[in-house]
Amino acid sequence: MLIFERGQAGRRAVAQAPSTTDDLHDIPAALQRKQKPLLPEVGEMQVVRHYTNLSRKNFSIDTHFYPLGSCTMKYNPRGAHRAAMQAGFLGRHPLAHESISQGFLACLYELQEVLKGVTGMKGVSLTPMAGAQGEFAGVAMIRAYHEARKDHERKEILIPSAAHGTNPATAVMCGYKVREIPVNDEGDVDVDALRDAVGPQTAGLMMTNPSTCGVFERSVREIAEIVHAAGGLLYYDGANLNAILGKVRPGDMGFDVMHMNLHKTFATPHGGGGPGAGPVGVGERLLPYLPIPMVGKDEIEGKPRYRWLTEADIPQTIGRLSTFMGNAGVLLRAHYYASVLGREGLLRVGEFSTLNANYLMKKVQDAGFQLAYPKRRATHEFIITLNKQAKELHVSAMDFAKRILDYGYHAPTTYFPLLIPECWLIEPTETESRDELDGFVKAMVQIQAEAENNPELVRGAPYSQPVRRLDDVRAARELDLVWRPTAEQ
Amino acid sequence: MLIFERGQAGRRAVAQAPSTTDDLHDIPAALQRKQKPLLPEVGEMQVVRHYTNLSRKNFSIDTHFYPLGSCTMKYNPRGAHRAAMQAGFLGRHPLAHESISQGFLACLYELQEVLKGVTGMKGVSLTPMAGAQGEFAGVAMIRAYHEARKDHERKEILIPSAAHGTNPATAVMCGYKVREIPVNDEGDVDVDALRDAVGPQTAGLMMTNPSTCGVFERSVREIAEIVHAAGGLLYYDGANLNAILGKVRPGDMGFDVMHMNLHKTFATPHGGGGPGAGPVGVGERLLPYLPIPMVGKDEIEGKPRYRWLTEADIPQTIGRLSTFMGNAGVLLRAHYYASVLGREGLLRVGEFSTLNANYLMKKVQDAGFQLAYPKRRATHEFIITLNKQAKELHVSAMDFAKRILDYGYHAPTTYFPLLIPECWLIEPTETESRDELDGFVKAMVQIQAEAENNPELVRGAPYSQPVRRLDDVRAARELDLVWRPTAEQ
Amino acid sequence: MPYVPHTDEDVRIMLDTIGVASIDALFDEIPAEIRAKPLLEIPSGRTEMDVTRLVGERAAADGNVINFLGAGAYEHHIPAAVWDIISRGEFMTAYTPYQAEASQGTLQVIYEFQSLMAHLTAMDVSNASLYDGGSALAEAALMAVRANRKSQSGRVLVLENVNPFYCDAARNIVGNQHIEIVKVPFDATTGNVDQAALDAYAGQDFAALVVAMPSFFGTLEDVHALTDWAHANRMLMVAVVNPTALAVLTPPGEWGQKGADIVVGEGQPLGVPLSSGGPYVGFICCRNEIVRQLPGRIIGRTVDLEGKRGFTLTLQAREQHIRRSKATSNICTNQGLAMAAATIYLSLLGAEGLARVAQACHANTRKLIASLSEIPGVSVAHQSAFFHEAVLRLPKNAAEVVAALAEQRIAGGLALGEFFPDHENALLVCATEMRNDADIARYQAALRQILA
Amino acid sequence: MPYVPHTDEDVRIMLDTIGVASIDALFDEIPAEIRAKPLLEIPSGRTEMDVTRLVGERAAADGNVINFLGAGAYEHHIPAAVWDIISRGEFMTAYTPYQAEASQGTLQVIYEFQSLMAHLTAMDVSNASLYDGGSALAEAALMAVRANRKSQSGRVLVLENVNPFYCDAARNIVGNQHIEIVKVPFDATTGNVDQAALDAYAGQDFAALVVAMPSFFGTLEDVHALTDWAHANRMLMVAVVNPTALAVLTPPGEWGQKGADIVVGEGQPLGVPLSSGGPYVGFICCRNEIVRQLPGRIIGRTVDLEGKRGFTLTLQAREQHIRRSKATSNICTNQGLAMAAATIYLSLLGAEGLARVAQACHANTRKLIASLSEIPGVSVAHQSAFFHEAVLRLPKNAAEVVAALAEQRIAGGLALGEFFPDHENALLVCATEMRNDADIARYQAALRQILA
Ligand SMILES: Cc1ncc(COP(=O)(O)O)c(C=O)c1O
Ligand SMILES: Cc1ncc(COP(=O)(O)O)c(C=O)c1O
Repeated sequence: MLIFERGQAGRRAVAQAPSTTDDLHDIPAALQRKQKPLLPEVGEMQVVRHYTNLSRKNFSIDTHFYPLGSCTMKYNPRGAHRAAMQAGFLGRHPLAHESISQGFLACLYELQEVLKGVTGMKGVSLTPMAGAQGEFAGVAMIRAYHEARKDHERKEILIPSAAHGTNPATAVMCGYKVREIPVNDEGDVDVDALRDAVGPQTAGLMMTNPSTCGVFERSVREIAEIVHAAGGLLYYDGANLNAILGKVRPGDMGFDVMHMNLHKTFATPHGGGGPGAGPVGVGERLLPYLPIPMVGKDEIEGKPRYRWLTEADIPQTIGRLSTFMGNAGVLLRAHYYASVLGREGLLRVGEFSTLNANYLMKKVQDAGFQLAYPKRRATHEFIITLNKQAKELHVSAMDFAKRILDYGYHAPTTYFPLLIPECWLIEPTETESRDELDGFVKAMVQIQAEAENNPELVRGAPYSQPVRRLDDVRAARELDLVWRPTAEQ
Repeated sequence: MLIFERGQAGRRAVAQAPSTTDDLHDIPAALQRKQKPLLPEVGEMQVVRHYTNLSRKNFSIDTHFYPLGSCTMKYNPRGAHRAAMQAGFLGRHPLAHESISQGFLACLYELQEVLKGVTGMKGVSLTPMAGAQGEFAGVAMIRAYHEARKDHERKEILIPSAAHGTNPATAVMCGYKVREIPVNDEGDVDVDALRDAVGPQTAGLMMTNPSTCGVFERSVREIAEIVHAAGGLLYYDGANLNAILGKVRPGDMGFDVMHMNLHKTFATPHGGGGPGAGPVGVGERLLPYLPIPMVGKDEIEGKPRYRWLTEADIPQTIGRLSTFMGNAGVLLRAHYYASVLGREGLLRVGEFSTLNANYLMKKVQDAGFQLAYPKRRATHEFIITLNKQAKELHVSAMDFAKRILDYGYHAPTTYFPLLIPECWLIEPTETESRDELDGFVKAMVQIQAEAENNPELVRGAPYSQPVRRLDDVRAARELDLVWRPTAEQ
Repeated sequence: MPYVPHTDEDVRIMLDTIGVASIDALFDEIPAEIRAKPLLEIPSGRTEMDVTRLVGERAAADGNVINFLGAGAYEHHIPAAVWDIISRGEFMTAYTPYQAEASQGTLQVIYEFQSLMAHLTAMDVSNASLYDGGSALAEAALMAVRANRKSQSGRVLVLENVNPFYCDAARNIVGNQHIEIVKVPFDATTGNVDQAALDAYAGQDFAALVVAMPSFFGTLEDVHALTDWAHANRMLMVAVVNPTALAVLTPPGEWGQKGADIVVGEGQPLGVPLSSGGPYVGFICCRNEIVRQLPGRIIGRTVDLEGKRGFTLTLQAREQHIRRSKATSNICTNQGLAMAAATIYLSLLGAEGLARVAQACHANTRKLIASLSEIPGVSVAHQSAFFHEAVLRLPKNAAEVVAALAEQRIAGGLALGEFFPDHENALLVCATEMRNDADIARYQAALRQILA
Repeated sequence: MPYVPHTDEDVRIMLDTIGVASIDALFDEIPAEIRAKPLLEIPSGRTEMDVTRLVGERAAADGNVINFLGAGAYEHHIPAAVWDIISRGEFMTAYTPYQAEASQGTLQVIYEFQSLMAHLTAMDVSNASLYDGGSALAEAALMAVRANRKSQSGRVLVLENVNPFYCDAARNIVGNQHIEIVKVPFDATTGNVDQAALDAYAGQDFAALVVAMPSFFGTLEDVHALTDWAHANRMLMVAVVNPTALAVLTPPGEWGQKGADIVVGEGQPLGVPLSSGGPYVGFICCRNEIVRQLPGRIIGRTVDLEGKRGFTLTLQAREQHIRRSKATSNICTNQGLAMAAATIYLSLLGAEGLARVAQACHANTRKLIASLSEIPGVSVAHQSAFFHEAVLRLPKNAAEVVAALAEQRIAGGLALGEFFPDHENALLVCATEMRNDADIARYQAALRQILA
């Protein structure tokens, strides 16, 4: 039932609104609303019960193994949530004076420093509100750089074909054309094709490494040289940073600019769609262009004093990208996480996420599933293809995904990257135990048996969820995006 | 799976314990533990996932209609929980000096006053930790009163046969003999039997009104006179106070002492078994005996100053019943609830809980179910008997109860009070909407049809829960109260 | 190590299974010369207890401030139920609902959010959220340029009294696509648009006109006339609104003859804490005709195999993961949790409750400006109807006053000098339903003393 | 009205269905002369916002105190996960698990709690919780009297260094059943039992001997000898323990030749906040042989119709709702939520974590007393091994010192004069793992100044 359908005319959660009402005589009648908006009319307990029960219809990290490749669904420490939800932080107005904001600013400053440390970048701005906005900031800085040098011919961004959709979409939002670079059958960028593609029109290259193919781009140094030699800059999509934390730094690989998805690598909760945070880091050349606001630190009488850095400090900045300073609460959680892990813990993230992925990959392979890149190491994730199952048994990667829900596991990412047919991108993360991984393989083996012996069963899945398989085609064809009372009659 | 079974030797939630360890050289070896206790060895996420998933195996007010008679399962305001969970309250040590405790003491003092107001009692002590301890405090005061008067012959407490088990158990804990008074077939105490029972041995009578039969004891004034005339005192079991809040006060009915279950009437969460709070209120005669600590208020330079009342203030007190002052956090929640409701809201509690019960009773009766007291008004609850179904269809009140779980409703209280066969005691509370009550009746009607057409179905219920019907007999016969690793092999 | 459950035994078994000798061997594809050195700049890890204490002290240092600041972020009462429910693991630790059947909770919440926002704005449809108000304005400008078939231009007219932070963010985001934000000045005495300046643009090719209600100054434009003006000049009408205000003010869908075309705003007032500026939740609504130009995620209602109602991601062909370089936006992760908070908040408040909040805010702001205006030299800046926020003229530099008030832990408002020339003495103030008479008296006393 | 969802229309329909004209008519069985008048003494209702602000200010007024108080309630670090999970509606707003199939969550948590407590104490069984430590001691005394078949007596020997609050509560609870608590004095120099005084009771008929570890003063008795003494004198041995201490101290099940018979204590240190004294969680464990004398709820493991493991209330024939006046206790509602907190806490800490907590507390207390002893006139009172808490002798009335420290928002400990004659200058202090060196330095400075 929808919350609207639980309503009764006149019902209210009385304790929640001011009890006195006041006339609005000073507001012109023409600007006053005539008809009340159609909001639910429900009691407080009904609301609590409705949304509590809705929540119970979700899979989540707190309830299920959730090996969604590229999304890094790892444990979100409860302590981080608690830390960010303190009254002093929640009540701080974004424009509050710096003199009553030193606590908050200190956390942000420290986070900037940690992110510089793990990435090998020279400067970090925390303001972008998700990975995609971080990408935007990064590519906008590349553009600002070329423009500052009056290098106006650079109109193209190169992107490997396996890239995440936000990469090309971002390049276009920054006014660039996109040229795709093919990936070879070991998952590496085709370096010859890249060599052919670069030129005076090249503004830069966007790359994810480990790539979306779940492998480490071995030619990264060569790629960097080629692009740099052509006058382009290198953008690092940090969505997969979890895999290499403490092991290799984008700055050392030769990247000029990057974003980090704190809601992945730094374990902030993804909230069923957000919020995230996508800080950008840059090397020397792009420092002048970082988006504001950032946090600076002065010493006053031997004591640290934090303050906002603005256009006055960074006159060439690409400017502000959000109303205030981005997803502050997410940044506080990431600061907490980084503080608990520290340098030893951050190093282990890369190690154990990689260990888990390679273990799972080996077990899955031993169980007879086909790897997309059998000759490669897994990074923190890996790809299998269910192409054979689709062709021979007519049981698709989607069918497998729906069926594994019945076994109590969230499905891996399906059909991404697009270049591997019928694929699953599997990312266990470092916070899952070996027992959990073993259970997952067992479920896969059982589904394989079902696909062989009773394919209808798998094609009809799921059976254990609040709804059976949903009709996506109908959703798009008979568009119903808003509840209206007439629709119910 | 049990949390122990998720363990692996050496696994730990590392962030949760101090990182440095210290030797205990100053503690004699004979007093040092040799073998580590067998606690789970699990990671933090495993714990979160385990207990989050366990919680999902519960029915609760936040998720289900829960008409458990005598238990007043109404909405527990989230605001009350938030208020009590503030750092300033959570961090207050029970023995903290009064000068840094005025906030807490003010809340307690106000709660005492509200409870006096709604009960018509002259003094209230908040310290008892649940209804049963409130009963203990009350009967202990009755005893202290008689002893102070050197009235040593009064060795008997009278209790109506329908009474809750805590009443006789309490009387015994206070050193009394229990004499049961029968209840007539309209649910009232048999006044003639009472008259026969009272005498110089009567210390007092314990009574619930509305009674556990779900009806208001109409002869309450007469009963009070009889007991008082015999020199006994009247104890009011306030478990059903919700029904009459603002409508009639125990003090005005003639009771000398009572307890309130704040976890019922004052909407504090019951926590799957507790905590509760069972403040006691007394009339003039028992004021000197109230249990400590209580909160007093002085005026100092026109400002209120709160302080603990102790033996020095109440020399005849029955003393302390808990280590500190009882379930303070529960009291804070009740204080919040009373503050939000205020006098108007508290009045409505009695009205609407009664309205809901009478409406539901009528609908259930119209649907063909048999009421225990068809000639009576319901109070905030009422009783049906499924005796006919048990006899004719061999489908018991228990079977009905298990089956209604499958319809998404918690079962009412079953087989209580003991004197009505195959009964359900149904208490909807004022926070449920009419729609919810109608849905419940519909489910009952459907189960009745099932009982007639397919009784096996009902006898085999539930089907939708984490487990099918459990073997209670085996649980008691093959006692297994503690997990031990060998038991698993 | 924190949050990693592996025992030594686990590691051994896993390495054996993989067939390598050490974890380090798993990184052998990474060229040795770029392998990282120990991260010595980063401090060592600490326990939950230690970090909690550290950040607890920091939060306390920033706390206990009494707020008269609005300027796009408002301190409203948030029912305890809202974040208690949001904080449930099932909502908080889920990802984007890619597996619809295992995410019906999140999906239904979004469908409800879309419905609530559509009803509140009186528009046809809403998306599942954008980042915040400022970036939502950017998306609205881009959308308007795509959607306005009658315009060839990449130019958008924006009244100068629209939140300057929004305008900045929008300009920085859309600028790279050669979309130009053209500001229309306001009249200093009314705080509303300078009609003559606007009329100068009549007949020119602009994709849209952007109008805020209330304006950044709290003033109320004649949105009906402006909407009709935009449509008469073949521009789309983009409304920037405060959702709380919509409980009592005319919703954009009913502005002028035909209503606004696109509506954006900041959803923060709906149950989202101030929290230093985020996570907030941008919203965007539009007319049915242009839904395929809407950026971001959209949830649709459908049925399952057995005909049972369910919810799923829809119109994905607009989005980057399908359409890549041709997507309507690059947005992927949005503001799901704050969106859910807004949904629960609106359900708890209802139309009547939200109207009371709006009325109480307005009444408190009236009280506040009346109280502060008693101080010699302090006056109200604009002679216009306003809602819930207003500009005061002080006898002194407002930024200095704000700094002095902060010493007394009063967030006294926003000094406007930074944004508008000749406004050094202007202070934007706001009192929500959270402020009481004692708070206002305390502000008055503090200000009196500072100005004395 | 708050929390009542009825509309006027609902009320009309419901009254029509019932067949009465007004809600008031439903109360017509209540004699008119006793009907209540309007509750004018009680203030009018307020909104969540207003009450939240009021109690928020009160909480703040009591907050920000630095704690060196123990005396039965200890400020330990509580992992955020504990109360986040406990606060889930499914745990918090469920009733006692009367319908086992719909309450497997709560039931399994209790079974786990019973298991954890049994392992921690090295006893056979545990119940599902009692109210708190003090009332648990009362139940232990009653249980011992019932269970000790060799004793005819209603007398129980209790060492005087057992928490005096526990002793008071126990005496008040058991006194009405003519059960007598007989105190055995302690030796002022050691803080431990005066052996001669104890030996005077040898051979007499007592149901039990009650010994605490650590004692109220933090000192450690020779529990092995005491246990053997009790058994030799046909008494049951009742142990009162601090559960944190059991991570490193010998568990009662291993005391002496045969171990303790009954173990009780306060579970508060296990993840339950100080919270002004409650809700806490009393625990009680015992040997298998006397399980049927155990008071309170007990959960057992069983199977369902299909043989699947499940949990249910068991041995209910001991309880008041079945056995009524013959029950082992009148307890009904217990401390479920705090019990669940202890369960989650112990799972998060594990044996290793709990031992570290114990060690850190002990180390901090050692540091504390070393630091305070530097102040002229301050010395340690007892020449005994201690754990985690200790008594200092001051050159001044301790109650006055405590009051002076409170002015500086330091909860400096418990002045013992109220409990023990000749102890006016004795102060019981404690520093848990939450205290750091800066805290201790601050205490030292404050105390130095007060004593100067
Ligand atoms: C490889 C990659 N790049 C970019 C993104 C976009 O990040 P966000 O969702 O935070 O905007 C994602 C998110 O899934 C991703 O996996
Ligand atoms: C009528 C009655 N009396 C007493 C009690 C005991 O109260 P408590 O469970 O708070 O100890 C109850 C509890 O169910 C009850 O219903």
